[in-house]
Amino acid sequence: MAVKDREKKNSRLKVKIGSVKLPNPTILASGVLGVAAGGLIRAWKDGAAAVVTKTVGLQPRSGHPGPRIVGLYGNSLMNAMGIPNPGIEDYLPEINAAVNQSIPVIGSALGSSPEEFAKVAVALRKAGVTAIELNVSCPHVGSLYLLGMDPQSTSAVVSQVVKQTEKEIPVWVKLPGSTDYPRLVQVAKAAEKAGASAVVALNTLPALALDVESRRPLLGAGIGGLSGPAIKPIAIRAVWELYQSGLTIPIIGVGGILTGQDVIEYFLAGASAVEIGTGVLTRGSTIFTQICDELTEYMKRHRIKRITQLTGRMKSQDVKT
Amino acid sequence: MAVKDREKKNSRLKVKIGSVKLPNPTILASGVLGVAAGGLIRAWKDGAAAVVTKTVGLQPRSGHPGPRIVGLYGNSLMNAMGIPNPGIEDYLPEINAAVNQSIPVIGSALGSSPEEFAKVAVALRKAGVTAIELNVSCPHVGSLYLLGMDPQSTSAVVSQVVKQTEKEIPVWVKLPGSTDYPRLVQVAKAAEKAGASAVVALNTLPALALDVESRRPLLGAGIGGLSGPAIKPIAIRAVWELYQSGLTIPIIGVGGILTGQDVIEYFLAGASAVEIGTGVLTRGSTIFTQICDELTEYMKRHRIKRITQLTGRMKSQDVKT
Amino acid sequence: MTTNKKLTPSTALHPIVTPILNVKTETPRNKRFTLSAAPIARIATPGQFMMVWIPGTDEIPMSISNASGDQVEFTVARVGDATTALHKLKPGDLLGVRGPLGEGFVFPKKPKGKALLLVAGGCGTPPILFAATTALETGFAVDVALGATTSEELLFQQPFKELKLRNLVVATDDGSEGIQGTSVDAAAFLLEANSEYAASLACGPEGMLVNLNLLLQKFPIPLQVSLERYMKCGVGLCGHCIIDSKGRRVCHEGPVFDVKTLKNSDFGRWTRDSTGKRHPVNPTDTTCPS
Amino acid sequence: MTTNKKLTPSTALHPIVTPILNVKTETPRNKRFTLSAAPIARIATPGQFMMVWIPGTDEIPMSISNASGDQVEFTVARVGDATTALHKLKPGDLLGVRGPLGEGFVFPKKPKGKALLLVAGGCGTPPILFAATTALETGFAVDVALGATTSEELLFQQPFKELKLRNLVVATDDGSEGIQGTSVDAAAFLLEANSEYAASLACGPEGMLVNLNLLLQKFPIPLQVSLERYMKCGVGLCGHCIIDSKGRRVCHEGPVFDVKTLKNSDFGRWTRDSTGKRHPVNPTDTTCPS
Ligand SMILES: Cc1cc2nc3c(=O)[nH]c(=O)nc-3n(C[C@H](O)[C@H](O)[C@H](O)COP(=O)(O)OP(=O)(O)OC[C@H]3O[C@@H](n4cnc5c(N)ncnc54)[C@H](O)[C@@H]3O)c2cc1C
Ligand SMILES: Cc1cc2nc3c(=O)[nH]c(=O)nc-3n(C[C@H](O)[C@H](O)[C@H](O)COP(=O)(O)OP(=O)(O)OC[C@H]3O[C@@H](n4cnc5c(N)ncnc54)[C@H](O)[C@@H]3O)c2cc1C
Ligand SMILES: Cc1cc2nc3c(=O)[nH]c(=O)nc-3n(C[C@H](O)[C@H](O)[C@H](O)COP(=O)(O)O)c2cc1C
Ligand SMILES: Cc1cc2nc3c(=O)[nH]c(=O)nc-3n(C[C@H](O)[C@H](O)[C@H](O)COP(=O)(O)O)c2cc1C
Ligand code: FES
Ligand code: FES
Repeated sequence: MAVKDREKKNSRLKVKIGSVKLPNPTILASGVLGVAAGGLIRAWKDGAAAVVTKTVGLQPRSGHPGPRIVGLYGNSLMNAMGIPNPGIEDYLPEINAAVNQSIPVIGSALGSSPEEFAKVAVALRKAGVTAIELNVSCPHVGSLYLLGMDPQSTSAVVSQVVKQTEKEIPVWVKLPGSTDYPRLVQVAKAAEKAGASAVVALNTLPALALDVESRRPLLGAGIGGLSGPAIKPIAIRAVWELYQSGLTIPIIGVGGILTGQDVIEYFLAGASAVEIGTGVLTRGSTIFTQICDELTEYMKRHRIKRITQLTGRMKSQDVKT
Repeated sequence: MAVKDREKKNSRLKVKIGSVKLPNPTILASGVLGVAAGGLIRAWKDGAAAVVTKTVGLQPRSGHPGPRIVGLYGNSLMNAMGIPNPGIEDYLPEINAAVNQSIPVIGSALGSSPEEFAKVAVALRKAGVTAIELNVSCPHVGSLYLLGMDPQSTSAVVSQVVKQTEKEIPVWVKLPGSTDYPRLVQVAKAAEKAGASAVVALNTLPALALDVESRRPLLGAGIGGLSGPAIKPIAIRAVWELYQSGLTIPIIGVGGILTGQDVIEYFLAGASAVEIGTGVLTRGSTIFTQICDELTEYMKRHRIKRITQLTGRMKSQDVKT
Repeated sequence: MTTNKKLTPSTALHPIVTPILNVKTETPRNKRFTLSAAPIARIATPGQFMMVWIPGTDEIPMSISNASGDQVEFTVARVGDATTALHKLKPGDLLGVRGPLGEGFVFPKKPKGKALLLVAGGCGTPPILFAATTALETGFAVDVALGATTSEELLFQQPFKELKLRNLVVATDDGSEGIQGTSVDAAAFLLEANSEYAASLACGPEGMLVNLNLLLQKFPIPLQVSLERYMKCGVGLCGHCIIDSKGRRVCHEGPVFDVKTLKNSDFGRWTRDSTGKRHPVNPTDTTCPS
Repeated sequence: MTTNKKLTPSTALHPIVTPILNVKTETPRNKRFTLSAAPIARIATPGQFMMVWIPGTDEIPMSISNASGDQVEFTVARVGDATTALHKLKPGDLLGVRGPLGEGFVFPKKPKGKALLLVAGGCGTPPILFAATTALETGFAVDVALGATTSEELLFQQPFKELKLRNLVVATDDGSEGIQGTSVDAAAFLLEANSEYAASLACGPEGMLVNLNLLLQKFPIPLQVSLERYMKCGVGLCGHCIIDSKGRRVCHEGPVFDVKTLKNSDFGRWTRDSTGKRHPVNPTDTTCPS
């Protein structure tokens, strides 16, 4: 089915993330398929409303030695890619190829200082991305994870990026995979105050898996990031905590989404859109259309006109924390 | 097979947790089977070297309304029992029945103040338990979780308990299911300084799962604790972090253990023993003997004389954090 | 280890949330609910139960009073908060059900020419209806002793009459219908006429089960009883419903037990409240526990 | 959604860690390793590959050069850090293998009476050995064009000779054995004698594959080529090995592609380094890429 036809069929699924309007709530998560333009285009043709690029910095990075991924019990995954990327300059052709096809591209940026983040963001903006996603949360690269756990540092990065991009482009902050909710809320609020347009919750959780024969970590880098079904209830908990904290910018949920039901769960907890990574492995790159079909079926059965009506609508009067 | 015969067969599995000597490293985790003496006895007959009681306080608690458990994708589980317990006085008969059979019983205690913790601990000690485990980490009861995330508060509880039990009984501290490693290490070191004999890592992680038909949390209390395979790589990461932090008291690993291999993973990361909860659901209460057999098979194949030799022996020269 | 369990959690652990199809008032105190829950209905056996989630209220154990095709039924006596909330629900309202849970009645082998004595006391009647239906389908001759406090609380008299039972003997505490007495008295009445039973299956207040067991001492009839205990997890994990030093769980090895296995157990002696505290069972109390 | 995948992660995602059974020096630069890895060996087809983990060093892609019973083999040319580390290992040392990965060669239907042209260039020889073995077992007549830089680097000449090939034509760049030239020249030699091939399957340096494709333009013989690209995940997740705007992944839809599907791709044009940066492929470079 052509993209246009699909959008018509799934008209109940339109969402807004601040000023960013999307035909459905599913977004390709950073680091999946996105090293090459062809991967971004494929995800979009297979139903993703927008695609996040591989996280990119100023300088090229080779990433960690292999193994870089390992599958665990229950379709969960750990990865320690180490954010390989050719550096923003050499990555621009990939972005251009996708942007030229009018695909909403979200540029994921990292940096070793607020200035570096901003330089990457400025280049991304020039390339025509729809929004910037700041990766202050990778659990297996340097001190990114700690940066995203610190409200001040995150605020400094966001301010600098917002300033250098002249407030002309939405800036999303991707939060660390953490269970430290007071801190996550503080970081999110600091980001909001510094001008962020949305938060993305969560990145992978820091984890360790060992091979008992060689007695070594199963990933080349040792520590890796846990993704997939294992982290879904943890990320949904975080989304709900952020939602009811008084944060006013939208929340994009991410972690372990495999089905339309999973997306509804995220919405009920407070999400306005979702990103999908590991699910591409489990259900293939058409997971996006599959999920949109499942969502439309759900919406019809429940006679809900717009999926946006579901955000934060968990019946929660009894919820204790 | 009689308990004695099993111990002989599995002689490579003997461990020491400080002064506590056990014939094998598997311990029944708190909250599983342990409401009744019969459950503690069953786990022990089925191979557990020691059994942790249900967490018990001074006053009776009914716990949360149902649903109190829900199974998730990949054999993981969430629970929000809310620590139902009859209060220490009415729970003593259960402990006595187990202690009378010479079963090493670990008494799990909670309290709303250091003094309350200490009162429960004193009663447990009188009942003849082998060690006290302080539950400062339940993610769905009051402020327990936050208590265990705070080094000062944890230290205050441990000091008081150690003092009131006259340093005559080992005191273990069960750490919160958290990815905030700097804090976990601080709490563990504060506990060590205050006289704790071991730390137990981890309790369940705070999580939320929703039913999309009723739009309600799948647990009566809303928030629950995630256990089972989902949390294993997170807990192993925590154990390793604690192990290499300079902590000198032993670490007891817990979270998602289903097989002998899982136990080896925990040992390599730094554990000196393990607790098993959700696995009782997956493999039945004989999971303890099953795992011991798997461990002995592994030890023989690798020609390792004592499982204690494996603690912390992960080859980790390449591990980055 | 290779485990063959699928990634989708079993319906024993994750509720099927589904609208009520039908509510039928059976007696002033009892309502029967019908739901569509194929994964449970297709494998449920008499004596098994479900954890029934009333969203926003609680989750409580309920015996399956019938299962056919994709549908399951359970029948609820109003006794407290959750059951009162249940009684207020209408067709279309959502319930969650986990199951089938526990082990049900075990029918003797080779039914041909053999008879079963089914004994149902008040709120214990639902699983007995399911057991009677299944026993007849399997080829047993079935006698039912049915008791209640009073005529209007006699549960399922009509459905029992519609089955091809060999005998149905009714008893009420107040004598307003049938024999004056309990279902145990009704059972005694049946046993006087004929004591050639392959087995007796019973459910009801614990005092009644104790009395039935005493009565059956004189006969070589194996007795299976369905017990009630406070349930938290319903799947054998938490230990709240343990009844003996072997760690037998009413929710997992039960709720139906061969009475012989209950010798050194809490049966007729102890029960636990929601905190886990033990209270003595009053063995002379033959009214519904709740 | 119902997924039927088991809880145990597939061997495509989680390594089988197992001791090396045998190491054989095939040429000064190439060693063949044999491992026991039943779940991979039993389902592997020619052209598929494994991610080989050298604990403490790296994980790199390696074609399966043979699979029989519970055993798999791969053959490693020493070119850099990881392959040098591999070459130092001995029987008993541990390796991890994930696989089988990707899609292998697709044999035409109805083999009877049909012939295949297999073209192996240097380090691309391993999957061709496996393909030749399987093609013969399936009933094809098999011709092999085998090339290398020099006589002593001719890989698997002996194993190929032991197979019942119809023709084996050898070429060396320096003319030290067989034809002087590349495996494409050897293929041209075979095509001159007889061009009735059902298909041609090839693996080797990309320049060689490009040249072979040019040569085959003149014949109605479909060509399948096995490509090499930098691999990070090996299972189609990260996108590092994507070669066209359709998002085709060498690790997942490949490494073997029908050359027709490669028209608008990076084949013969671009390759990526470990950072993901694109570099032009030198189409005249017909030596091993590594
Ligand atoms: C295996 C089993 C099968 C049952 N089958 C039926 C049935 O078919 N029909 C029927 O009407 N009743 C059945 N019951 C009893 C039913 O579960 C209780 O009546 C119900 O839980 C009362 O809930 P409430 O909130 O209305 O009452 P409350 O006011 O909470 O309590 C009233 C009584 O119900 C008991 N109770 C409350 N919660 C639970 C619980 N979670 N588990 C067990 N007992 C509880 C209490 O011990 C108390 O004595 C069954 C119980 C068990 C254990
Ligand atoms: C599908 C496939 C099958 C292959 N089969 C074989 C085979 O059967 N026998 C064989 O000897 N070689 C094979 N290779 C090539 C082999 O993977 C590389 O030679 C090896 O990775 C080099 O590692 P290194 O550390 O020794 O070299 P390095 O010094 O790291 O690099 C040398 C060259 O190897 C390439 N390389 C390094 N790492 C990778 C990687 N992760 N993925 C792809 N290329 C890499 C680099 O591009 C570079 O050009 C195959 C490659 C692919 C993609
Ligand atoms: C292979 C892989 C690579 C990833 N790379 C990045 C990355 O470069 N930048 C980033 O922000 N997140 C990265 N992530 C995290 C994902 O974007 C996502 O936050 C996480 O995987 C949780 O979602 P999931 O469970 O749907 O995969 C990566 C995840 C995986 C599995
Ligand atoms: C049903 C249930 C009840 C629990 N109750 C307690 C408790 O009372 N006290 C406690 O410290 N931990 C409790 N826990 C946590 C376990 O002891 C254990 O730390 C956790 O489940 C992780 O281990 P597992 O993955 O092996 O289950 C409970 C866990 C479950 C599943
Ligand atoms: S109710 Fe939990 S074990 Fe029976
Ligand atoms: S290597 Fe990751 S997609 Fe091919």
